[in-house]
Amino acid sequence: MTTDALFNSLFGPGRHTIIIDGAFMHGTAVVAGREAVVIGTRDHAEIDCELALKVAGTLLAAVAEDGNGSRPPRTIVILVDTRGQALSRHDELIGLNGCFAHTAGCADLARRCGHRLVTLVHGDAVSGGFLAFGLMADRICALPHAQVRVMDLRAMARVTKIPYDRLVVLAEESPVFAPGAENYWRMGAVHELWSADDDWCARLEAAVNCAEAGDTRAALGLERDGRRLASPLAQLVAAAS
Amino acid sequence: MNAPSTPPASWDGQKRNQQARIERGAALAKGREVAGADIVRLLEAVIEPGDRVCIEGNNQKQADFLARSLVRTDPALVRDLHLVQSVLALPEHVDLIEQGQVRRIDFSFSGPQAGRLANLVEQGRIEIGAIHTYLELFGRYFIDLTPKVALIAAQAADREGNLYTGPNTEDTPAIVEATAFRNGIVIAQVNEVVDRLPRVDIPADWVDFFVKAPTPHYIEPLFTRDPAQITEIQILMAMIAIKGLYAEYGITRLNHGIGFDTAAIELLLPTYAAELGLKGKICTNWALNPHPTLIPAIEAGFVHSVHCFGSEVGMERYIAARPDVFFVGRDGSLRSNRAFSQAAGHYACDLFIGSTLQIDLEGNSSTATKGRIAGFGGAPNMGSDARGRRHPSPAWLRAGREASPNAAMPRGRKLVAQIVESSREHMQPAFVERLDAWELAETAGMELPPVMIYAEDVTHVITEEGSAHLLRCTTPEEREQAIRGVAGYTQVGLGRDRRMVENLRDRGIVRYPQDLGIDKRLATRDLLAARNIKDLVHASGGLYNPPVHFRNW
Amino acid sequence: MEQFVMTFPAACRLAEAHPPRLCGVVSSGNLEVLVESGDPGDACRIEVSTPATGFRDIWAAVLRDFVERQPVGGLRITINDAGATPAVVSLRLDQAMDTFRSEKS
Amino acid sequence: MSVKKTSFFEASARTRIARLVDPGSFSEFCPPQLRHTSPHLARLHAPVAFDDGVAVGCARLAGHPVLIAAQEGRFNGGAVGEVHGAKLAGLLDKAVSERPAAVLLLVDSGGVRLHEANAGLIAISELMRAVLRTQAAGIPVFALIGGSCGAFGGMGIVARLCAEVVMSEQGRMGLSGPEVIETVMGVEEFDSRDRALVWRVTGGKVRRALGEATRLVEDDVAAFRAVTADLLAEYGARPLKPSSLDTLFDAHARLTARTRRFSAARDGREIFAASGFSDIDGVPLMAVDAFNRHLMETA
Repeated sequence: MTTDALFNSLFGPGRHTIIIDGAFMHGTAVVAGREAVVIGTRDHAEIDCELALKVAGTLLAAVAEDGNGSRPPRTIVILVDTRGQALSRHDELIGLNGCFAHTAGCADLARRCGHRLVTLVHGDAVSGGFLAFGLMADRICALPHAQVRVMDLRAMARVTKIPYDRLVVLAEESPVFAPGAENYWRMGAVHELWSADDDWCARLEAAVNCAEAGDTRAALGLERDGRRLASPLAQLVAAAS
Repeated sequence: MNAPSTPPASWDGQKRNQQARIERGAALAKGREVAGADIVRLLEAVIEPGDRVCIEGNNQKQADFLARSLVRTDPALVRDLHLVQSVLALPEHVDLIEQGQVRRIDFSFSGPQAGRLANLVEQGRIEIGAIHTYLELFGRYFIDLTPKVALIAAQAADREGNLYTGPNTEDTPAIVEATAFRNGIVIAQVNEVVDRLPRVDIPADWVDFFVKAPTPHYIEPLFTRDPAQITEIQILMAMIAIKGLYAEYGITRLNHGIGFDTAAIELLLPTYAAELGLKGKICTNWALNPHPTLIPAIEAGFVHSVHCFGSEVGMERYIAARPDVFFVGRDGSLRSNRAFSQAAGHYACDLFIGSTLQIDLEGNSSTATKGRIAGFGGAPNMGSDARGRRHPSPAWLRAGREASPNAAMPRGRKLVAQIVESSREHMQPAFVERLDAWELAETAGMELPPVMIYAEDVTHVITEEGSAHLLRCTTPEEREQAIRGVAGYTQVGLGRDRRMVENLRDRGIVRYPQDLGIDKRLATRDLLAARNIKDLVHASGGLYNPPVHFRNW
Repeated sequence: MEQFVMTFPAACRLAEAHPPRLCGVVSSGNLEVLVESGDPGDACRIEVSTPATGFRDIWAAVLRDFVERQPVGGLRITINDAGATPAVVSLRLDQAMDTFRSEKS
Repeated sequence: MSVKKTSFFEASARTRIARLVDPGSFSEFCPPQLRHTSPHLARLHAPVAFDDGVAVGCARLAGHPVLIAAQEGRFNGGAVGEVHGAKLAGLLDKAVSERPAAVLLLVDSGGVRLHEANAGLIAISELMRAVLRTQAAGIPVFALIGGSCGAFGGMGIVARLCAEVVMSEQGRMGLSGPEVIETVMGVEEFDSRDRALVWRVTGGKVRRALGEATRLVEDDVAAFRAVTADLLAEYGARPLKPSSLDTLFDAHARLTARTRRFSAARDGREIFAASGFSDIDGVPLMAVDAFNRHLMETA
């Protein structure tokens, strides 16, 4: 799907003004009858320091624009397509983790300032690149063909020295390590799985309306039976004396 | 060979052949200097089919550029070679065999290429003449395995071709001496060509050609052991060795094998041994590579002298600053020499102690494993009784008395200790009924199983359970039970005759830490004089410059 | 992974009660040992989980010696092993007992 | 001989906690005898640990009440799985309700545990939000980094979300480990065996010089304790203010300027040079005191 077709499906034709800057995208669109801020990446972007800072800067600008009380804080739609963090010595040296932390902090500030954050995974969502801002949203939706993962099974087999065939079998039984948006849905980190037949405008509107600021992913994972331990254990620790 | 019934037609055929080779090579050289781009053609010009070739390299420095160049020669011209060299360590050495350019090899050690070599032998693609110890191979260079062409490595050459080997002289003098004086061709790769050398290690008229290598010759920091990886078990074994062996015999002249077990001993000298009042009484004179883990003992004044087989990466400045301890040239850098140090280790040391992989019920010890032809290196030279030795020392005499208390003719005895944890990870036993060496010998068609140290030479076995003083045993049964008595929870250990072992304990043949007055709970890393590589740097006053992959700062 | 439980008669026991203690780390060639007061009685129950299969007799020998030299009556000991040598197992077991005894409940 | 220090690098997670906090003050939540092990590791026939590689609890440090967590780098590289992550998240939840003086995270982790990669990634995302939530509530979180695994992967992000990052020189912090970069991009990009380079890119000194770490201490648990006590006193006197648009704009300007300034840098030498060190090659061997003094004087 082309980027423009994606925008049209999500927001409706002519209802978006989004600037494409290489792998980075930013602009506005109409969601649920109101202007929303759109920030995202495309082309399986590798997130490096520069790109992370662009995202952070856009988040801060949105917070600043709505911060004078002239209008209610706008929804921020985050479009995710990342193959992960940039793998380079330069980015490591100048603190890629610090840039990601900063970006996450900006997303969190937006939330605290009353913005709702909705992530739409429209391509890949891989480990560090996903952590930096996509996973920071209040509600996360995976479009059809979205690839959510840390590592593919063959690479995992190499690193863990567990035979690939065995991993394939075990992946059928448990959502805990194998790639796939479905697995993340079962574990509570993807709230919605969209299909090609859905009316994406309507689904986005619904997603915005039910986005809530608290982190309920562990509870959701328990409810969907994909992550049985996280919620009860966290509660056990929180209640310990 | 039978003596010919008539004199040969000439007495200088080899000499004339040498001359012809030099002339063919000279066409590609400027004086003795060959350009890097011409080296493959030079090798093709001077090497003849069937030549015995030595590619210098031991476990440290390697004539790697010449090895790479030899691999690039035309197999139609350079073929049927007989490699005679210390180690088969570089992939290029084995590439040469795979390319069909080598017919036969005689060597000592193959380390990282052991698996590939075993494959080639099984496929019948290479004949192995023999696997030697270093001294044997060096010996045969002067008897029946003299190289026709020696490809060697040096730090620098001057314009005439004098060579400076720097701290890593290692095998160079032995190889060059044999080749140059027996009608052979000596070709050196050097890291740099200079107007004036710091010192001359090999004179120019022993060298036929030299080439500046595009990159400095590779040197493996083989003897660097990071103290951070030393375990409490190794510390306990080191305590047993120091108190039960070094102190008991007053061992002053010794060699340590490679590994963490002996590194632990080195690091306990300034702490545990010093507390026992052993400074000046043990470990004063060494045949040893410059182990970084020896720095604290040197700084503590334990060590009077160290002669080295080779150098060790990063130790150069430290050695240069300690000329009273090391053998240092007038240029200030170490002079190592493997052949002399091996001879010293064999004849002039009272103790060899080293690790191993397997020990059998008699005490034969081997590092051979199935599917790998690894060879020996120098350990057997040091780890064997020097039966030709005549000069006495207290430790040697005492060991001799213990070994043969009733001998009519008094003799001394070299102390040879094997130090090993009784099991490795995942319960793999170090003590076995039958060495894997037997199976390897069968599959590789070897005439002898590759035994590193023969039972008759082993005087002590030290494990975490205790020490077995084999030389005090009077019967083979006692010897077996003494070994079983320290073999821990291996099947060999579990199969001990408990009563007999207790009896051996009463006689001081098997001794456990409590028998030696060692509190096992004190065996902690707090005893190490240095706990990591950075501590070693600080101990050296900043003179030790460890290789980058040993740093964590 | 192989898992088994061994129960040894152990008449010698500690005089006082102690809180549970963990000693060691599950890392390559190492193990963790959890010592807890178990049922009253003259036995010591030891549960082992190890990646090295087929060495139960060696474990039995190591644990038997441990039970003989330490006052482990009535204790429950659980081991998560990651390929430790018998020497390391013995050492950690003794260390675990030392730390267990050092703290009173 | 001087009093033996306790190397933070060598110590286990539990020893670090025991020597860091006031003696005897640590009380563990979900202690090992409850056996909250990872079912996912067990299913893959990998060894499990009774604490799943992290100890969490409450303690006092110089009298201040703290919540504390220590990852065990030697168990699966301190990697975060479902149980491990939930214990950390629960601790931060507790911080919001109990309001200790600070939460101390003794990070020693390569990031996500691959055996349960999805659970690990989600747990780290939850941790990121939990740290932000805790600090938004005015409770500072300190990351203490000095173990063999450093703070990598998602834990490198978590560490940098913390109000303070205390490192030893042996500590490392980053996102992708050097081995990963070498495997994917080649040895020319990052030679992971060149450990001096690894430390010049990710180690405590370069992180401190760059401002990514807020304190650099000796590899001694007592040194970590002393600086943590100082920080607790500082935050006691001047409580943490939640980040605001102004503070994040400032941070953004600093990061942007830094990224431009070092737009081509690939080696910590360049950072050290920019920090005014004259003997660049000597920086790794500089004593921590001298290093800190230099940074103070040139600041």
